[in-house]
Amino acid sequence: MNYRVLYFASLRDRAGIDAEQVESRAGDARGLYTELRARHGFALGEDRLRVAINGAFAGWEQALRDGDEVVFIPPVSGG
Amino acid sequence: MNYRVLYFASLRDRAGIDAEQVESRAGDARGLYTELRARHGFALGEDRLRVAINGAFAGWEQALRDGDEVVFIPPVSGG
Amino acid sequence: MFRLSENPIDAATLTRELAQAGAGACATFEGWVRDHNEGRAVLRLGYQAYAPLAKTEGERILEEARKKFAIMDVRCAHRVGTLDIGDLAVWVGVSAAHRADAFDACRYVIDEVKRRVPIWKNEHYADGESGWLHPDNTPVE
Amino acid sequence: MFRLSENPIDAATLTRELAQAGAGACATFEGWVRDHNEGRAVLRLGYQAYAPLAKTEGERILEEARKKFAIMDVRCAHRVGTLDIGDLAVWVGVSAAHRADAFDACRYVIDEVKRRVPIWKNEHYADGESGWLHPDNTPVE
Repeated sequence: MNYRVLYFASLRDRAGIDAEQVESRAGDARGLYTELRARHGFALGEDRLRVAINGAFAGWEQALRDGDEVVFIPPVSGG
Repeated sequence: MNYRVLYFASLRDRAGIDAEQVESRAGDARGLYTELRARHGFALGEDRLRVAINGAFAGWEQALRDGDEVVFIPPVSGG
Repeated sequence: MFRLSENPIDAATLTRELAQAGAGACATFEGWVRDHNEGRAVLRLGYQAYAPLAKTEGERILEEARKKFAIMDVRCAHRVGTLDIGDLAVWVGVSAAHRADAFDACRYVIDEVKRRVPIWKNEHYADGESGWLHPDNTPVE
Repeated sequence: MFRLSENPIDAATLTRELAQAGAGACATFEGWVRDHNEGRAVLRLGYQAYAPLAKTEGERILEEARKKFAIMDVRCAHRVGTLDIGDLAVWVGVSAAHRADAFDACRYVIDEVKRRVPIWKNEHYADGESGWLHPDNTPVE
């Protein structure tokens, strides 16, 4: 399936890109992050991240659909 | 002795004046207020008031000196 | 710095005066004239102050706030005279490295100002009456 | 109303938008860019936001504040992009009939915004390094 993945903060720095289209067999965010972490060498583990799917917070095991926008949310630091 | 007395809020309304020079034998604020309450018909008792002498909070029994400025402070309501 | 003001308070300018390079947080409080109190319609307010003692007591409160909380600056301005609905009656501003101190100090100052500073609010009601108020906004008599 | 802004936040205008005839109290919080953090000299900041989710989560926090506290209005604005020392990074304002609710709601909103809204602060240090921060201002890695 094809996903749109956006990167922010330290994930963006490590990946070197703001966003990418990802062709993947992963059916949920957990599987997708495992793949992307291996590819980009992300330091942050899943326990440090939250997941958003199509602009809303979601669970790591929520089934992904083709075309979904997936964002891994590092620890926030606004304010 | 001669005192300068300033009035504020409901005391000012009742006395009908902002301030007055008072010739009195009272040696402290308690005695002075008793006189002035009788003269102006103030509704507020001493338990509802604080005293200031020459611009600083003071006790009801502090000895007054000739020329002192005495103010009886009604319950405040700034803010 | 505690100020009594016959003229409108300029909150934006006062806030800028709190700025310091090490300050990360600024908490402010504004007291506005409400159109009602204790169920009565209010048209306008008059504030009287015993100015010398109000300034002394106001400064004392700011000094207490500086001692109690880790803050960088604290200021307060209070209007006197006649005010209309919506007018800014009192302003408190605090700058600090961190927000908890800024909030705590701001609240301390407004609470103590309302409790201790010799300023009196006279409400003019829609029914033509007026009255002096206690700190809890109930009538004096 | 929760806003992300590429341009400087106008706190005075935002405060005026909170005004209502029944509002007697207004509490605001401003977060300013500090010149240091955790002992390191800071030159400037960059804020990134995941804008759609930041707005949704920001609005959710304001709605929670309206439910939890007796307030009349609540607004928040957060800068994104590059900021210099002293710049206004985040503004929260609350109007209410009484001050306790205004203070409590203001504090609730800034605490939750810092904890939950997907915005990230990148500090640029005097030594040439930069780093992404946690909500407690410690480095991410």
